[in-house]
Amino acid sequence: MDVLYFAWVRERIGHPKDTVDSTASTVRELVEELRGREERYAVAFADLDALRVAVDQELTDFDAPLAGAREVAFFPPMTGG
Amino acid sequence: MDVLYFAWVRERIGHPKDTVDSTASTVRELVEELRGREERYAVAFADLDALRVAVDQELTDFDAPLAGAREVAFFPPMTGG
Amino acid sequence: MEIRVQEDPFDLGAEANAFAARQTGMGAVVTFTGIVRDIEGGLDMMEIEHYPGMTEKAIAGIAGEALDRWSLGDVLVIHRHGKLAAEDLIMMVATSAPHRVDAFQAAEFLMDYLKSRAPFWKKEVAGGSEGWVAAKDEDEDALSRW
Amino acid sequence: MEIRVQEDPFDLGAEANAFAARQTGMGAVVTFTGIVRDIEGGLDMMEIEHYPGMTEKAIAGIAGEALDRWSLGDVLVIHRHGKLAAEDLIMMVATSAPHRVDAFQAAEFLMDYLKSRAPFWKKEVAGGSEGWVAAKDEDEDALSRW
Repeated sequence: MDVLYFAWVRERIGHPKDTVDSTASTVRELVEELRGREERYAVAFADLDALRVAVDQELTDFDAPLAGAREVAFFPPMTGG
Repeated sequence: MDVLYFAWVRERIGHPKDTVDSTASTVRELVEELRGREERYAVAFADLDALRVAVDQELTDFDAPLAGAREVAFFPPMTGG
Repeated sequence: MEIRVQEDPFDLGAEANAFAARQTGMGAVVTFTGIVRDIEGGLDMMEIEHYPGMTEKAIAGIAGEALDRWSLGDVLVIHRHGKLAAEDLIMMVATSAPHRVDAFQAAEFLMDYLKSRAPFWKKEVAGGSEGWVAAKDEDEDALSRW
Repeated sequence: MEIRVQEDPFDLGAEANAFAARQTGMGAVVTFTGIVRDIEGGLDMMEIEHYPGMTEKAIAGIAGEALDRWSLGDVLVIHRHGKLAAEDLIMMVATSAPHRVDAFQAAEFLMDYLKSRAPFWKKEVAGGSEGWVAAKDEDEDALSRW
């Protein structure tokens, strides 16, 4: 599964993408796994209220199931327009 | 005092402007005088709800005073934009 | 504030670009363009009458009120009169503001007031017969929200 | 529906003219243009990051919802990414409709959703330091009116 990071999430983690082999069944479980990787992941994922998530390029929430997901992206609230 | 007509008011009366010597103290009194002129004026001014009035190029109502007025205009509700 | 009442056509794109280019510090530009519709089919012409002398004054009053009510950079209003064909541009407004809500609100306010408070009257000529466009109750009602 | 996500600048006037010209029977065209503001003074650059692949899809979803909700002719969205300077045009939307209320409402809806639901992130670079633009509560709150 590809895990993508954008904006300051990408900057804190230090790269735009990880390919992970995860048994997480929800986004929240995936976040727990990522937090355990390294300090910079723990920092990036410290406050979930400051983050948004998309699964397979659709906005969703942290309780979303990951069964069959190929791409999960984490990023701050969007500031387009 | 110049009295101007626009749109179908102008068409019903048959010309765009009269110069009148009036003693009317309000627009409503001026309308009464004009109604008495000829049948086509009576027709044009039959229904005041269908008319709007400007005194000296400012929208107003039929009870507006005419003291000092130089130009009164009658027309249907506007359809700009 | 720039107000033009004219018989000649105008170029929406050129006006929008020029308007946007002369703003500084404005994060938002909104334009509205009104276009002649051939609603019944067979429209030969739309003729727009106005009240020379009062027209610019009435529009300036409306634009001035918009500038008072919202935090705006500038306001542009162009309105044509005379003979127009289906799909011709009738008029446009443009507003600029630091924030989008002000630019949108001011443009809607200008349109609502130009519809019912600026001295223009539209006549449609179709198939040899002609008729004045009737004012709509909904246009008068739209003013009550401001 | 036309959606373009691009690094290159776009020409507001040319886009507005082309959009208006390809409508038929639409009495109203509304455009919104978003422009880089140098709010604090000294902005060196605004850099806009996006999520390639998701961006067009997210915008198409928002535009599709606008087309469902209002009686519209067409919708255009152009949004830039990459490096921009103060006063550069960031993005534009255009809507057409038989009636002005639909064109205005749809344009405001598009803007409210593009602000908070399309995957773009703005970074400001000024005087050697840089910072991500924070999302505003008022932008999130704006969605509740639709």
